[in-house]
Amino acid sequence: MHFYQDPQFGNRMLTLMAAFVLVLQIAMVGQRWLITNIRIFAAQSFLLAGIANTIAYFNHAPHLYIAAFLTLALKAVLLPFLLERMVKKIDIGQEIAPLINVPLSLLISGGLTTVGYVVAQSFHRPAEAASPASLGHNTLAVAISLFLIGFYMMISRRKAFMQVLALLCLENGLFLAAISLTYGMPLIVELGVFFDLLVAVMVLGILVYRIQETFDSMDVSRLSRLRG
Amino acid sequence: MSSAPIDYAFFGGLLAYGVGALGGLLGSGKPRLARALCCSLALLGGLLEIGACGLSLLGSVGAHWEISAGVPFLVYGFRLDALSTYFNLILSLLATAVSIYSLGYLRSLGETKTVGVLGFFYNLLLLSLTAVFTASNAFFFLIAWEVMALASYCLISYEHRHEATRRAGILYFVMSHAGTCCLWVGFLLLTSRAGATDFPSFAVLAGRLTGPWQVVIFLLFFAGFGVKSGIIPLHIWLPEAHPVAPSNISALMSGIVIKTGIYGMARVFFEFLGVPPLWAGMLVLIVGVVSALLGVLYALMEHDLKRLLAYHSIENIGIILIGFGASLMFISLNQPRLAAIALIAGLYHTMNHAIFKCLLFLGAGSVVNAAKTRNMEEMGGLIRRMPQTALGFLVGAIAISGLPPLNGFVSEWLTYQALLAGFGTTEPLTRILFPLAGALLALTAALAATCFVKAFGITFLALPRSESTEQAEESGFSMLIGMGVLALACIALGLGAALFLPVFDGITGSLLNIHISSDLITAGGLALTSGSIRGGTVSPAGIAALFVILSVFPALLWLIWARKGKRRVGPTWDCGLPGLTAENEYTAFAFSKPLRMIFAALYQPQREIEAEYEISPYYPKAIRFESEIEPTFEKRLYEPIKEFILAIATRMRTIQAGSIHAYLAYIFVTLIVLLLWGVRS
Amino acid sequence: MSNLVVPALIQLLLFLLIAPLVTGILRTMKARLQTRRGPAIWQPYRDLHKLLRKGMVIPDTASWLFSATPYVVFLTAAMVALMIPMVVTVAPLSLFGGVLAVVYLLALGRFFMALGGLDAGTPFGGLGSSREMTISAIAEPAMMLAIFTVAVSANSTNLTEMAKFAVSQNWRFLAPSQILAFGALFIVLIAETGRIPVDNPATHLELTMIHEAMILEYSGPYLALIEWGTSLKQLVLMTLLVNTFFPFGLSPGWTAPGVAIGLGFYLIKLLLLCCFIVLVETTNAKMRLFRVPDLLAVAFILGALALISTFFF
Amino acid sequence: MPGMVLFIILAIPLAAGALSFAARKRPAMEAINVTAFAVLFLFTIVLAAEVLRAGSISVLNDFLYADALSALVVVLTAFVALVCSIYAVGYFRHDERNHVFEEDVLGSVTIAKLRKYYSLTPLFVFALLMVALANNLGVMWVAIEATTLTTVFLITFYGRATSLEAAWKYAMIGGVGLSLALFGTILTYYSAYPIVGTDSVAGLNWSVLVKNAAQFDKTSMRIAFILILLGYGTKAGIAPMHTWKPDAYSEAPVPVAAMLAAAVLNCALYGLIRFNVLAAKCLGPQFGSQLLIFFGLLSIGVAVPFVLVQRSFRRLLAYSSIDHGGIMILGLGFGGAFGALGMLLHMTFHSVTKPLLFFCAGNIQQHLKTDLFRRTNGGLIYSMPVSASMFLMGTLAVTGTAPFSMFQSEFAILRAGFDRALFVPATLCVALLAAIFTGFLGHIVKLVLGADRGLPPAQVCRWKKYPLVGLGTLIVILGFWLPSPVFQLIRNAARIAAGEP
Repeated sequence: MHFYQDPQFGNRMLTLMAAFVLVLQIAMVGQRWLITNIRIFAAQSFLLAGIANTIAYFNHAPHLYIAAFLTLALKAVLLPFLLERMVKKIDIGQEIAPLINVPLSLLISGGLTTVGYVVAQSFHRPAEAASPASLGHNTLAVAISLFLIGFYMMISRRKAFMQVLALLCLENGLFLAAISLTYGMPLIVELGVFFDLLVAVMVLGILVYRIQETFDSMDVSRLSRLRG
Repeated sequence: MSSAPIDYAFFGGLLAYGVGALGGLLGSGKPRLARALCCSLALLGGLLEIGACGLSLLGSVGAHWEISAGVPFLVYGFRLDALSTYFNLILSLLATAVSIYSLGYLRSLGETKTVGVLGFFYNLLLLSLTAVFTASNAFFFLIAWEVMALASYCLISYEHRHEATRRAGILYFVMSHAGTCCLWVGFLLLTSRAGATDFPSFAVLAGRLTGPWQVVIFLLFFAGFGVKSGIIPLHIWLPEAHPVAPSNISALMSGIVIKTGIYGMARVFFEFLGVPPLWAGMLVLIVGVVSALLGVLYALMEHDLKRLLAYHSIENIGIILIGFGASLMFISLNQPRLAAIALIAGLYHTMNHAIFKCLLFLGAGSVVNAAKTRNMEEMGGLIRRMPQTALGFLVGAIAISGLPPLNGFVSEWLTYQALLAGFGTTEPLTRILFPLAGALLALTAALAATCFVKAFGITFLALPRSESTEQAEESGFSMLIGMGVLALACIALGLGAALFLPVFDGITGSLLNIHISSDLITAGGLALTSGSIRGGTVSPAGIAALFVILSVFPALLWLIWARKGKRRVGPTWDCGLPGLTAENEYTAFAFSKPLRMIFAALYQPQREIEAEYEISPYYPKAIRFESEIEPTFEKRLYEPIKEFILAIATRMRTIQAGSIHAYLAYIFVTLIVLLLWGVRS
Repeated sequence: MSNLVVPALIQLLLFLLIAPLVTGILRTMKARLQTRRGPAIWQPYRDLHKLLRKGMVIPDTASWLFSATPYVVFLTAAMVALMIPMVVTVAPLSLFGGVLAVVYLLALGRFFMALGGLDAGTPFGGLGSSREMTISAIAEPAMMLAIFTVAVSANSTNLTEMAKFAVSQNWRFLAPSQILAFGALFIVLIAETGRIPVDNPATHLELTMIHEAMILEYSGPYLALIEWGTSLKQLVLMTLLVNTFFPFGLSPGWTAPGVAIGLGFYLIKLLLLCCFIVLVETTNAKMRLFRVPDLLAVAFILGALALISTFFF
Repeated sequence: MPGMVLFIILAIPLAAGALSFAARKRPAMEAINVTAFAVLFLFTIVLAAEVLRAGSISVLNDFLYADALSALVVVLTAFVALVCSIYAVGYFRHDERNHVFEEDVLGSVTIAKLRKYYSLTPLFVFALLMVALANNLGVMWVAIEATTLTTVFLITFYGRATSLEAAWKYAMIGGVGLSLALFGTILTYYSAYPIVGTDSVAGLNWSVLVKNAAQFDKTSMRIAFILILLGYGTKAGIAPMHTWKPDAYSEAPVPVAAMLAAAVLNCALYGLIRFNVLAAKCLGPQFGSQLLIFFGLLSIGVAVPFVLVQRSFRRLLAYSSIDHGGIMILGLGFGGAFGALGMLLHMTFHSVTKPLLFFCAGNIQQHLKTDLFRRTNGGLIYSMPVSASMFLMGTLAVTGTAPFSMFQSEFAILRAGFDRALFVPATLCVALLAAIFTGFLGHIVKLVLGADRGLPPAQVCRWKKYPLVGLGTLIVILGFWLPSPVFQLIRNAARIAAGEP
């Protein structure tokens, strides 16, 4: 059989792509330009679509192809385009200094990755280590750390726009966890999640736009008049 | 429900209160109709309840009824056993007297529109009180308890225009609610041990309660019921709340609402606890003595008439607790006969205090209403303007000071006998405690007499000290009847004490299963004896009779010599001043001056004097004098706690400081901690 | 009941006659000790006789209470007299009330006298009532402890039983508890009857009088009744003191010879007590009002010690 | 066909939303909304009756599934929606009369505003009903996410800077919380995957999962339950995820705030109960109840300082609903026969009492133009007799004083705690409730009672007065008597929540 049918090759490709996704995520934590962040997010989504295809191909899960295509269309192409159009309209390129300085954030992201791996370990099921069904298992650790770093990014960013982006990365982590654990949720659930994601981004976009209008800056730490 | 007459009487009474409450609500527009409806229905309810209690005493003790309301664990269970009948009897007696009094009193409150609301809460209070005394399961008891607290709160803050009334109302409701929480935990502990919420199963459980359970349950119930009855450390709401309430309500509250705490203690200590440890009885005795002594000492310093009476409620609750404490100690020293005497002393004083305190508050209510002020310093000379009220107040004063031949003396005499009998016990420690308690009880009674000489003398005797007291006129006819009924009850309970004792056989039978009221009566029901063969005896009826017989001698003297002598009415000796005026009279503040000097350590009195003068300080134009004693409990105990809690609350409010990053960080940290915890276990 | 009437009458007459005599004796003894001639010992009888026939002035501010007080004071004192064993161990009306009833009846008399004082509306009345009530309140616990000591050993508060028990024990009065109780009760007697260290009976000086201030406004028959009542109360307390601690000479029953002998012993004992009181009065000056509580605290301590000592001896 | 009623129940709100979006004038929108919700309430009662008779109904091969628990939540949601819609009519007419919208930052015309409210609310109710009726846990998650999205613009209704801030926090914290919940759902699916195994929709159906929950994978189920507790806990406003609640409730218009406080809390707890049943079957009751008790007590504890020292009565009500969320979680944690029953009784009584409090607060705020205590100087009972006295009664009801029904449910919950010998948490809960009662009473009495300040008597229109009086009498009646069919429904739901078949 051809090299591309060999499960070993599939496994290697998956781990490689997952590693790249993690690196992109940590890169996003490290830098401050809005536009580059959006592009990193697009790349990440593209890689995710790739992972989904690989798993679908090796585990013969037809509905995963649809999910992969949706990720590609939505998260890799449509959303980045919309977000870039919004950033150009508000024309703020530079993100002011984040809450926690960059070197410390990177350190924390490292810590969170270790937490991800610790949690993933407890899921390790020795019984079915070798069978092809467990192809995507080591990607679970990446998924959890993706989720935790996304969450951390939300906390440490001042710009409302960046918080939306962090939320999207968080969703990516979830998508990766879903496909690696159970080869995707039932189809209707996948569709529901994508639809919700789309509506959420539109709603948050409008909100960011309104905040920009009223506070003429996207700095979220300004929003602190409601106390007690 | 068997259709015995007792059911009609009991539920008829409840129905009357209920309809009275509705009548109050519907008639809130028209004060006259509302007033008549509420008071007459309350009166009817009171009379029916007296009938029910009478029937229960005569024959069918232990009648009980169950009404369920959908939810399984909420059963409205009523039970008229001996203890409930006794307290319900006190309640219905007071309800009757106060209802008659209210007919006149509410008319004098003026044509305010909200008389209907007052009527509603008044009837609701009576309804809930009956339910508290006759509830037969913990859940219904707690509901009735809170409805009573709610109704009392609304009645206390009836005149909520004044800031002091609102503050007193809140303080009352908060402390009463804290007490209820103690009861709640206590009852839940009992339910978890007994498996069911009804009182008979608690009673069955009593035998099997082991050490630590017994201690926790005892302390919880003692604190919970203690708040409601106003024992010393938990009493600060009582002198605030009772004076601000309308007088007929404060009469009812001082008379019977604080007795619900006593009822609770009697029910729990003697029925649910089994044999308590010795220190429990000692604790109740000591708290009783302290409450009695401090209650009367603080009452002496008051010159607001109703606050003075409120403090006296604390004193008398102390005396009741001395009886209960002694009884508990005798139970743990397994001397059932002495325990029965002490219990009878406590319960008898409960009835007596309810009656004479209600009489005093009704009298004070009429006086305050007529003189338009609560401050005794502005009263005086009311005995000429309100002779009948003065007579009623005097009867109440003599009774509360425990002077023969009235009922106060009888119950204090019984308490002394119990304490004296206590001295015979073998326990070395208790041998000291009983006589010491007796001596302090004597001090309390004497100070109470001093306080009521001051209260009666300054309020009623000599010259009126302000014009509003000048134009005071006698209270309405129904108010006088209300007071008259209670005064007669005081005299009847005093003289006919021996006839009243068999009432307690049922109670001591059910709680301590011993009947000794027959041993307490000798000389054909004329005299009371302390139970032992050569024990002391007293006969209030004999004393009264002696009064009449011996008065023959002074009458004889009068006939022989004094008839011829001239009787002239002249001005009092005024040391050459141009005629005596009200300013020369002794004031309440001056009257209590010696005691303030003697007990200065307790009172920490402070005073400031400012004299205005032009040329030299020796010829002051005006002198302003102000002095007050230190509210030790509020300052030392309650203020620090309040400050501490509010400080913590303000500091903890910073967790909602507005920054979204902080909010997200809280969730993030919780997530990480839980994940690691989840993985580890 | 029938065999009570005659003894009661006898005891009442005896008390009524001896009471003014004792006041007279005390007054003359004190005068003699202060090297003064002093009035005759039956001067009080003459005073009472004069007062009964004189006219009476009622203050215009006074109410019915003012005129009721003398009767109450007199009657309570007379009633208590019947409850105390005087010459015979069996007090005629001890069934009606034990020692607690005695204490509280005296309190009733004091209650009305204080109200009478306030009714006149003069500052003196208020002054007297306030001081009288305060001092008697402070004296109450000491008296109660002393009485408890005696009642406990006879385990009854009935005075007849206490007297019978005391008679049956010989050399009882030498027991330390009895001595201490006697000391406590003696101080309380001084305070209650208004003797020198606590109150000066003879003066009308505003600053010092306590008992006199209350009855300042009374005159004529009312004053006579009150004076008589007060001296009765004084005799009652002295009899209580004498008969409970030195009970010899009390005859067991109401027989003519028994009463005669009893009366003889009783008068001797009274005379000795009067000497002791007069001795105390002349050797002490009147205390400041706010020193009196310390004196009564001493009485309280004595009472407490007496009570505790009943354990050990 | 019994299943039809499920379709009708879901169809009504959708239709109402569309119609009121198309409607031109305000009265039309109001009429559509009120009638729609009234009819919806009737149908939910029909559903409840059928569920009582038939145990459970399902349609579209178990896609929509209604057992006693979901029927109860549906009935409560419909009831709250109906009461809020009636009140909303009066509320927005008052706003319109005081031309509150003119100074709106974006200057949009009033009708556009009202259309936004009257079309979004039915969608919001549709999402809430979907939560209760969806059998598939994934679909349930999607429905809860929909409730969040529909309410974001309802919170920014007035367009003030602070309401924008509240909306942003609501969206952000809600988003994070729900992603946690999604992760939990994924893990539950993963732990059920080897046993259930089917790839079709049924894989995540609750009715399927509950049957063989015992063989699920232990570790993943444990992590899943933690994530679900944090996720749906955020929507329910459990501490420490409660921070969005005070801001959202004090900025949103009162009818929306009432819906958030009563309906969304019920649905979030419904989700939690569903997963708790699974976790209890798989991991044994001990693990779940430990967490629930801890977070329940934490929520009540967090509410105490903010009730004791508080500036605004709108925020006071928010903390009260955090406290009640905590009590219900505590009830679930105590478990046993009384625990679940107490919790569901409490949920029912809370859904009746909380709207009353919000409506009174709404009336007072509209009359005094402020919700800060320091700007009010008491004596409200003279200018607004009905609202002020109802507010006082509501306060007593919500703090669990006895004659009112909340006391019964709290008694049941605490009895469960004591029966399981958990003395310290139960006693701590009683102490904290007493503190909350003190704070609440202190504030509200200062606001309501006091001397007459001479304020002009408020002309509270009929639409605002009837819900108050109606709810008030209902609360008093519930204190003493509970109709037996309602109690039957609650008892069956409690049996399901406690995990018996």
